[in-house]
Amino acid sequence: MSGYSASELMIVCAARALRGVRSVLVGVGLPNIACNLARRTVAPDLELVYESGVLGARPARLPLSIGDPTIISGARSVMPMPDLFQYLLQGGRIEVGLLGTAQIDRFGNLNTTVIGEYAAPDVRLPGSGGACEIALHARRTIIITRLSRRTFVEKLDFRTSPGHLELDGSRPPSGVARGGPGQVITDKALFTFDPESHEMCLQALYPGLTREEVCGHVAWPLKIADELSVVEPPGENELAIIREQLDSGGMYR
Amino acid sequence: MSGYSASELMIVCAARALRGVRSVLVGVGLPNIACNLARRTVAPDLELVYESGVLGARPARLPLSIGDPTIISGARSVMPMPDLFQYLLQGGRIEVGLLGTAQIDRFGNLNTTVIGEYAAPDVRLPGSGGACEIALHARRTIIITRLSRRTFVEKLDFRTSPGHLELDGSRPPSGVARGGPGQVITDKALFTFDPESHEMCLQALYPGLTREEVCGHVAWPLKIADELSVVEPPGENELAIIREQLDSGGMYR
Amino acid sequence: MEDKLVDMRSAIAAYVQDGMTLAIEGFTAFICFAAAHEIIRQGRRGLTLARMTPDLVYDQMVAAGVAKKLIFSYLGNPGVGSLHCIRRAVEHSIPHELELEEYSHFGMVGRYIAGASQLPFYPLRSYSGTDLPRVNPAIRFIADPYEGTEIAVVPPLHPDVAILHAQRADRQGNTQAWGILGVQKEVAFASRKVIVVVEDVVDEEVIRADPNRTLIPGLVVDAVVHVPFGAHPSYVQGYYDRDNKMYQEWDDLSRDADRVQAWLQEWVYAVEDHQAYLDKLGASRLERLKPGSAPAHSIDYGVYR
Amino acid sequence: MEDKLVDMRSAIAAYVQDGMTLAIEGFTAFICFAAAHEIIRQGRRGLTLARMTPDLVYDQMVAAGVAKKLIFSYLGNPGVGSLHCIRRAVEHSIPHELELEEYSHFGMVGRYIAGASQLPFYPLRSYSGTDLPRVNPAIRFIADPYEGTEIAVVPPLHPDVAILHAQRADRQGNTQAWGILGVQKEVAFASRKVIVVVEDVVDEEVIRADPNRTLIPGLVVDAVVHVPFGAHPSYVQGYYDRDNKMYQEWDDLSRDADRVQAWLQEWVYAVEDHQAYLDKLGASRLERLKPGSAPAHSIDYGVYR
Repeated sequence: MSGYSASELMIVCAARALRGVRSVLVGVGLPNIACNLARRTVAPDLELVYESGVLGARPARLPLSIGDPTIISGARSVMPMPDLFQYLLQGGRIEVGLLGTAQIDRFGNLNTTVIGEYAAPDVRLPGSGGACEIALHARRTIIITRLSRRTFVEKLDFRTSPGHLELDGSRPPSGVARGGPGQVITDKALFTFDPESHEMCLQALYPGLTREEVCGHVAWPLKIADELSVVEPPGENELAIIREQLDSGGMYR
Repeated sequence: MSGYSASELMIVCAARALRGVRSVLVGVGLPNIACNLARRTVAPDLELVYESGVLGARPARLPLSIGDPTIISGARSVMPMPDLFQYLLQGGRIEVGLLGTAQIDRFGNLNTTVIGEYAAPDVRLPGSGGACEIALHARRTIIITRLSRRTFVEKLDFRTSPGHLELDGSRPPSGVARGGPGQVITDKALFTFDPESHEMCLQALYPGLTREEVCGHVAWPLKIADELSVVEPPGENELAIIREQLDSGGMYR
Repeated sequence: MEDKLVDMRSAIAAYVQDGMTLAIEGFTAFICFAAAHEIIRQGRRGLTLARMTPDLVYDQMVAAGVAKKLIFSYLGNPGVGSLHCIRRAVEHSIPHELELEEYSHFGMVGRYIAGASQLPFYPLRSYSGTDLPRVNPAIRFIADPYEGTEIAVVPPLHPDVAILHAQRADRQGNTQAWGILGVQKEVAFASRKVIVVVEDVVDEEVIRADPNRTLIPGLVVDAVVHVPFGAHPSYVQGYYDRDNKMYQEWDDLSRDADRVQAWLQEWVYAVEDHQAYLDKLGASRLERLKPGSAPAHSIDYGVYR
Repeated sequence: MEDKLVDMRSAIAAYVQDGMTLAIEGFTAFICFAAAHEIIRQGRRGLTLARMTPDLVYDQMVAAGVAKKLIFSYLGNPGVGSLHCIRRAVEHSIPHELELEEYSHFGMVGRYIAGASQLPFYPLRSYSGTDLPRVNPAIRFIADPYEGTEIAVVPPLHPDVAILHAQRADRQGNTQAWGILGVQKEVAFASRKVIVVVEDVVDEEVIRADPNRTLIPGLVVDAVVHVPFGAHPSYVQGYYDRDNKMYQEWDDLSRDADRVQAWLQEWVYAVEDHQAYLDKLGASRLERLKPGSAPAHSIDYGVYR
């Protein structure tokens, strides 16, 4: 049980970030495992909500997509999509939204639309899906992505999902009362946002990594917390739950 | 089987007015019986839609209200109320709406809200319910009411449901393409609306009634059709269906 | 998830305070008289009562002096006639004045949808050519930004508390209903607190066996109250019929303010709770309201491993 | 009511014409590949394809040269990766240019709701602080008439034809579905013509036994087509699983334009209809997609005499 992968530590960090949370909008893969770990540890009342309209799923297998039939059978509720977006998300019923991204800037704005020019893209990415609305309507968001200079960019090619917007962070999206990005969880370090300037801030390193290594993966001069800490490694219990129950196939090992 | 009541003739006239119609929004009582007669005679594809969201009801007893549980059991579809108003009515899916009223003016505008001043009414009536929307969104409406000077008034105390509005009929409700009131069916005569002026027009008398008698029940100088006709009495078949199947209790006999 | 099951007295005491805006909804069906009577018994005052069709439930609450205002779209005793207590308040200020905020059905539906959606307004093609906007300044018109045509809007409605009746829920408040669904879901999402009252409290496995039937997820429910026949004299699809006799009797007795007070004394104040009310009605009367059986065909969600 | 049952070939021939706007919807589930393949076989051109998640179904149609434009909100192969044919069209104009009209999911949902409701616009708190309005001028902002704040709006979407898959319908088109309902109902009401494709054509008594389960009333349905496994390789809740193998194989083969054309030749052009496609897949492959049984508990609507 000693030793763990960076992915496993990501899962653990994301789970810990959900302490006491009661509703989370989540996709499949690593963030999904993190939510299930949180339910078994720090957030027993956590209700997983999928963009497909499913609440309280009890999948019999690891779901391949947010529309997998295994998340329907045995769920508490399946809502039509208008209800999901109107009543749950815009209605302010989702505490935390988990988001991935292709690009993120220093204010937590996200791009999942194109690399290059919109009209003539080098790479056409999937687009918003519900990400734009999750970013706007979840009471706060947690961004989960691997740390790399290609992802942590100086300037987004396209702003798909608003984070804290501009430098002064003074422009909240119209009529929406929400906190925006709270944390960024990567495979090398954790980031938070400065409560004043809303700038991303290196908060904690994964064991064995230096601040210089982390800064080398970020395209802008990275702000570093006064009290930079080191992430607590996965506990025995956390690892056991992941390996025995949530990732028994070892995909993230 | 010879002899029939004025109510029975009203039922027959309303049914005949539904020839070939495929969707009608209807309440309970006499108009409901008329729709069921139409289904069995001139409108075999007629789908009855209730404001409560029920389509294709097959009641095991005469329903007491549009929310009677007997219209749910065995219906083809029960829609939530937002769907009924947004998708069926405003969505333009209802061909004919049947409306009753407390007051009607010469342009088919209706009052079901108050007698007297709104702020200090002599009689507080039920209000719009869905009548305002039925009037606005059904592709045409048929008004079914008993003929009396108290009902056929010079000026409404309150305009709950728009008909053809003002004298020139030139002001259609915003963004709504619909025909407005097509006929008024009473216990003494039938009325249509002049295609040019949109003014109500005496079209046909019940057998045995004179135009003077009818005019005496209307508070304004009534326009009379060039070719005033006499209503065809109920046929044997129509009466048989009413008495044996639809009003076996004889409420309208 | 937490256990939200409480009794009616505690639920009303905890969530319904003087001066609040309350919505006891249900279109002909699912009208929670058990909650209304408990609110009367607990002597609440100054409530704003929202409901598309005030029905007997608000007629009784108005007569009991609970309400200062109605937000509504149709004032009638369905299939019977008038609501005499509300008329008496409106026409003669008995027992006191009653403020009215009036919409059409679609306007009320829109207010709840906007409330549930946290929208600042709900657009609907209605009210043009009517007198309603003249007497209700909350109804406004805006220009469509594409074609420039005018369209009506109504503001969101956010009841402080919604009380919604249904066939069944689990102890976490995941609620399933069938029959006339009306605006139950929208009201639940529009309201700050939600009390669900059910005929049956079921194991969560019953809910999970048919997730598409869940009308109100437990996520938005604050309290679950178990009151069989709690919607009497209205009805619950598949469980009991509307007690039309009571609706008709009310039409008669409610014409007389004194008889109404006597009725409230006998059927609300003098009974301890809804069970005592049912006992007083008698088992045979309730038995006669039970329908025959008309089961839905089973469907299968499949096990996906 | 009239009998609307027709075969797929006739339905596509009758309702889908060159240049139309078409919506084959279904969120991961209920995606009617049987209809898409028939449209490819019949050689339609210049279609505008609307769908929240274009999925393999539109990737194949784009590769076949059917489409001139996409209206969408998420371009991905769910749980697998990219849609390579659509990317090739967007990035390299292969087989030809493809116009994009892009929204977020909520924007697409709103466009269908506005379409179904005959509303001139749909308001949503979205898009502020994003680049989408810059590249899509159909997204606008208006002022809320109550508080003056700005809110985004999207225009209605009215597909000429919607093709929607479900578990069952009667011959009049009254359609019942369970599982992920997505925007199926909204698309049906938004569209000028509606083709429903089902696993089972059932007697109307099956529908009438559970009227709350009816998602799309026959009133808005023009044609009913009976195609078991018609959503393969997507899935139908309780009937079959998604054929994830095909989704993964497509991810590989679709990176090569020539291999895509060979695939279309083999699996679409060279097969007569969906039954021939299924025969070619083989019964054992389909058998493996069938789930175990997880029935819903029965409910009772009651007989009210």
